[in-house]
Amino acid sequence: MRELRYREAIREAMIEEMERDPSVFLMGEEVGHYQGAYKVSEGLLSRFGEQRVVDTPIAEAGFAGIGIGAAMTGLRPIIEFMTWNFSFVAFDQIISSAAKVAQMSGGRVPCPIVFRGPNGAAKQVASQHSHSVDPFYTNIPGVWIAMPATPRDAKGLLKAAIRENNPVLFLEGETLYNVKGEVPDEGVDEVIPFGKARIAREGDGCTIVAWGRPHYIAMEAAEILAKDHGLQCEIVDPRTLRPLDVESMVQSVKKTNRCVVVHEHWPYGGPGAEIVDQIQKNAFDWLDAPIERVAALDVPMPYASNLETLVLPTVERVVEAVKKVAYL
Amino acid sequence: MRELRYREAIREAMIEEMERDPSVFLMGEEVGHYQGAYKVSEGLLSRFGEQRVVDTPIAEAGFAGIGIGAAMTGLRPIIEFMTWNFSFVAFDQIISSAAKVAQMSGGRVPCPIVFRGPNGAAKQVASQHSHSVDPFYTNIPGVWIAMPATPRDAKGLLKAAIRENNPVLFLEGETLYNVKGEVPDEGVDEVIPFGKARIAREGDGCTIVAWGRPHYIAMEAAEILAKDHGLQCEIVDPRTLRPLDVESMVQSVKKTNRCVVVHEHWPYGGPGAEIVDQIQKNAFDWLDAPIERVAALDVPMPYASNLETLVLPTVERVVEAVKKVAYL
Amino acid sequence: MASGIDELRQQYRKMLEIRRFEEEAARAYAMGKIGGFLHLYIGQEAIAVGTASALIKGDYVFQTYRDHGIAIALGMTANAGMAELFGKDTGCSRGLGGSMHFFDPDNGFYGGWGIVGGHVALAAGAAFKSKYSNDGHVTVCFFGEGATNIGGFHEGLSLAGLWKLPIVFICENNQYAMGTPMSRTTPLEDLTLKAQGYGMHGDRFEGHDVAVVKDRVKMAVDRARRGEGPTFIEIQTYRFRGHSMSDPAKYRSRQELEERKKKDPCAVARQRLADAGVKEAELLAIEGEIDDLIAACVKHADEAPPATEAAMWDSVYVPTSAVPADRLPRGVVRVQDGGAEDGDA
Amino acid sequence: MASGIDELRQQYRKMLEIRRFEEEAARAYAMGKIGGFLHLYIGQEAIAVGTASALIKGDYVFQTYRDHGIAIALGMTANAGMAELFGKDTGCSRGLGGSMHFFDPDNGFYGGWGIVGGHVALAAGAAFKSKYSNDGHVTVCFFGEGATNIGGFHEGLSLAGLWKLPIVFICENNQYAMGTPMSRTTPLEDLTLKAQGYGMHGDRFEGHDVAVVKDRVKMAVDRARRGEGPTFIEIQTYRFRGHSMSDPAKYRSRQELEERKKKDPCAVARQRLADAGVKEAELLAIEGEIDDLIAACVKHADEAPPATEAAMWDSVYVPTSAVPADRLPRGVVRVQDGGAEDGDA
Ligand SMILES: Cc1ncc(C[n+]2csc(CCOP(=O)(O)OP(=O)(O)O)c2C)c(N)n1
Ligand SMILES: Cc1ncc(C[n+]2csc(CCOP(=O)(O)OP(=O)(O)O)c2C)c(N)n1
Ligand SMILES: [Mg+2]
Ligand SMILES: [Mg+2]
Repeated sequence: MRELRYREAIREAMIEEMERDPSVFLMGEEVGHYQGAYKVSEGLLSRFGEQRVVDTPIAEAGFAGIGIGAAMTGLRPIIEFMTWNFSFVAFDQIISSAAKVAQMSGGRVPCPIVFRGPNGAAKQVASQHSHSVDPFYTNIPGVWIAMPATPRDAKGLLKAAIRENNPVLFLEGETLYNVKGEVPDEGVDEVIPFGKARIAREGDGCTIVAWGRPHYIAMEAAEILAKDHGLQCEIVDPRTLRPLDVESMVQSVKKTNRCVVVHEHWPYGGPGAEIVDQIQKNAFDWLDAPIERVAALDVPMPYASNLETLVLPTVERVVEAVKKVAYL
Repeated sequence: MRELRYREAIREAMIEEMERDPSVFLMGEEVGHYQGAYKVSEGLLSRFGEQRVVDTPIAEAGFAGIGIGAAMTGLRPIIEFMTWNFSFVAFDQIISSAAKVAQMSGGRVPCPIVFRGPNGAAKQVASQHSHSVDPFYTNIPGVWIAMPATPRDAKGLLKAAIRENNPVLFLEGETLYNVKGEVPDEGVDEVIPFGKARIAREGDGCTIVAWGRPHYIAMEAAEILAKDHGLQCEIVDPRTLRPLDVESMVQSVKKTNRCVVVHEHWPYGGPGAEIVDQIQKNAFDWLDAPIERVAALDVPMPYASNLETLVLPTVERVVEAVKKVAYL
Repeated sequence: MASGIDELRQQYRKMLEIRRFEEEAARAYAMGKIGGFLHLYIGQEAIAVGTASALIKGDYVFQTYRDHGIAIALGMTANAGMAELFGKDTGCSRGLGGSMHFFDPDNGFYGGWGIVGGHVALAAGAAFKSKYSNDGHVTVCFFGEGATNIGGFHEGLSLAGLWKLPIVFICENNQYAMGTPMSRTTPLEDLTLKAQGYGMHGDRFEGHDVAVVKDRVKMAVDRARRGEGPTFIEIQTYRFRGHSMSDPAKYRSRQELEERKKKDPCAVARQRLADAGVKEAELLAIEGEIDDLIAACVKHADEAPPATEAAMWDSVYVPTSAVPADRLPRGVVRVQDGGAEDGDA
Repeated sequence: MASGIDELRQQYRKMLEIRRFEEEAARAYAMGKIGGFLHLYIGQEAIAVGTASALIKGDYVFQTYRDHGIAIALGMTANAGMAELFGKDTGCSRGLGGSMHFFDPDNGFYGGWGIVGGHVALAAGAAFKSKYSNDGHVTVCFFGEGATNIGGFHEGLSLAGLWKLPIVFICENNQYAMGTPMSRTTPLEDLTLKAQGYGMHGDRFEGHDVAVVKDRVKMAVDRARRGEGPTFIEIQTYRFRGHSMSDPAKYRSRQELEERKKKDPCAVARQRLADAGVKEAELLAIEGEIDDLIAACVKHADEAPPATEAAMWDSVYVPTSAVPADRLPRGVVRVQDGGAEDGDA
């Protein structure tokens, strides 16, 4: 295996799938000539040309809609939102068109499309640019949602997404693009199925469910808890939020008897609350303590760095939550 | 007290607040000359004139934005979405402008605005017109969400909403407009505070939390359970979903030791899951069974009537769920 | 460039089929056999039929919720249409879509969309596909005059204009958006003033004569097919019924309606056939055939099996390659062998 | 109708204040004192200052994230601006907004908005308020040429045109949207071709001469104030820096930049002052004063207390009448005595 950055892993997945299938193309703001606002698509324009790497004006609802229409008529678009914050102006296209067309046409018009881009807070980009959109999109039947934490998952899941016949919303981590990790060697066509969680760390003391950036926070917290308290956490990364691998989480909780869910999205509802519900329903008799959640604070993201730090989940808050459910 | 229809109660609230405060106005599609797509605003145009009852073109993001801008500069707009389904094209205005401007201006620019309209499925209006939007908007800090089930609550909460200095999303029931119920006599200025649940039925056998139309389903189910099984359900209607009256729900569960949550929104996440989370966290030791949820099925709404019936929560499904948590 | 008499005969037949289809649908609605919203196209038939005549097999068409007319004009059977309205499994969308969401991809009809402005960019997407794959096809996108203020309209036209996509935008200006006359939704009288703001051609004419519609639309379609970019067409028309079944249309006068009915596209076509020498007997024969066709489709719809739970679940997600069978959502039961194009995932 | 020399002197001072403010901001950004996105206005100052000169107290202004220039032009202190960039409690938005979200309602500045097109309708809303309450005020809404393709732009202009709102839309056409030249985002060269599609007036000119900007903008502002409806103005300009601090602007040539810098609005104004007889010593004195002012604002920002948790919580919801104190969200601690306008809820 080699080491790649998360950004490079995503780029490789796109390159491989575009070479594999001429109906796949990439469209979005600054994806071509500018090489991507976050340089994810660097080199793609010169490799595939303007036909398949399409710079758009600022019109998210428009080019999301173009992608959906193209998907309905036989292409396999990858639509990049410069960030998922900008998907909100295209929200209706995702919920009312992409997610609906297959079923409302009686299955006659599928919509094989991938929407991708960075999700969540970056550094101090403030109120309108720091959304974790997972709560909004996971509620919607008709789309799948992937939110990989590692380069390997990013590549394998994106390859699955591009080959998939239903709409996939692919939520990348704006702060993960530089993260390095092992990825299968070139030529190995690893396609990671949706709905299968990854057990990132084994343990019997407490289950921590975490996806996206909080995955790394959970890993750090687990080390501290092991060192300071001899408590071994089991870390479950669902990798896709829809479908959600309830089975793996429940199995883990049946072993550890306690659970903390860590996420960057706002506390009210969303996958954070859904996971709690699934676990309390399916592992009720195994739970030794109420499930705790560690989330962003319930405020729009403030600009000031001291406050941003306060708002996002931290290792300390995860440690505290685990200690609470473990009665430490 | 008199009896009013839900539709009339909302209309009265608007009339009273518009007479009380000249900065209040109503804006939306067909609210004036056409008397409202659902006749909620009937008579308002002739009473208040075109200045204060403003028909708009079809441009939800535009007139939502106009409302927000007007609110920022001193007016108190009531913006009607013909249905909440159409709020999706204005989603960004709600999340990125209305919910944010107070905080991101350091508290300097408040936004006293009410967005209102019918929410949820009506009869066979199919895939794109049957959304329960509560999961999308409850996640967002910076807005309040009211979702009244009865005419009295509709009137009292709407009056509070119109006087409020923060954005309120007011989700009416498309299938509730004709429901009749008691409302305080004319001249009684009842303003119902947000964040205080209504105990619609007392009992010690099982807590049912339900809001909007499912409230009535829960009431029916409770009668059946009382008759057939002698089980008395306590029905808690949160009335507002943000703020959410966790206290009242927890108190009820501490008495009944079991809980069923009934909602029309899709099952993944949303207030349904949030309520489960709050209860498992705050009443863990009192719960005798996992909390059950009765929700719409996880599919876009099909048109055919037989399927629509299948998708929406029913009295039978609520009865089943209560029997399950009561081990009956 | 008038259409030949044979073509007009076919067009008259289609217009009549649409007209009678919808009259029966209105009756069935009143009887409770159809639910939800039902938006009739009565009065606008020449636009759908004229446009369909200007297209070739493989072209793409997108429409709003007022979609029965174009669906039938493009070749959808009355059976598939009426069964859909009745919520039956043999409906064009298997009873899942209903009146607003007719689909018939085999005849190039891609819906049937309920969110005003929402389908405009989708149509541009089909045109993008044609340009991408150089398939020689053209897309037609219909919408009402009320849709021209919404963002979806603007973004669809902006991108189509920028990329010179092979598409024709047809604004069916039927004077009202629900209860609102156009004068209360835009300061313009001539909507084609917008065309140059998108760098595209504009055209504007009355739409009660099916031959005129065909000719003018065809000019735009041909231009698009030649790669010379999109056209924005405003067609003046009128709907004889309310916005949907629940609208008594009190916002307009009886005189106005009667005046407009003088330009009933079906009557106009019939008159032109008669003028051209087609015998009354032949016309009556056509009309009888259509009556039978429509009666048969109602019977079919009545007797067809209801929409099924299996169809509902199996189309939320079409066969998927990404999700293993044991992780499919509850209700979706399907043994999985990979996606449409690949079995190796 | 040229501006008098006194006015030009004031305008030069303001433009310089903006220029130096941003140069210092760029430095502070490099030192890590400022985070997030920082979009500089350098090169476009004549537009902000000229426009501000055309307005009266009580008028409303809305801008994008590229907002330092207009904020200062309207009267925001450099202290409040720099402290905001440093994330300090004395910032114009108490450190909660940052560079993209400057607010200064006392001077008519209503932000500082980060979603392209999102603020256009908000500005129309302020104009709606002026019309509603007949307050005699006008709103100005700025945006980039890149914003003209998005739905928010279209809906804002459509509604303003329909209702003849007292508003002036100013498109600062600085040739690029991030790395994309205008030619790749629209088939138009002259964006004011869009104006007639909204039934409004259009105007188009170069924006490096502050006096010209003032005069032309004032014509539109006066028209709006007279109740004669909105104007869409395209002002040709250029940004000397990249889109934001992280953009090296490799998509344009050095020659192009150098060519444009010949029309540096600050230099142009300085030259005109000199030509009009203002002594070099006086100009140097002004420049020295501005240097001091900016140095002082950096010092202020350095020393000011950081943004506070209390401010963060207390402004998520401003004082509320609907929610009793015991039901306020965690973190919002506030003894409640009713809303701003009413204590009876
Ligand atoms: C975004 C959105 N807003 C509102 C509606 C409700 N609505 C459905 S049709 C309609 C009027 C449309 O008028 P027009 O575009 O002229 O088309 P017509 O119905 O006349 O064919 C409205 C307001 C909707 N479907 N979508
Ligand atoms: C809806 C939306 N999409 C994308 C972005 C990212 N973005 C920020 S500024 C910008 C370019 C805007 O260019 P222009 O409108 O010309 O204004 P300028 O920056 O040149 O002043 C883009 C794409 C955004 N903020 N909002
Ligand atoms: Mg119309
Ligand atoms: Mg620009």
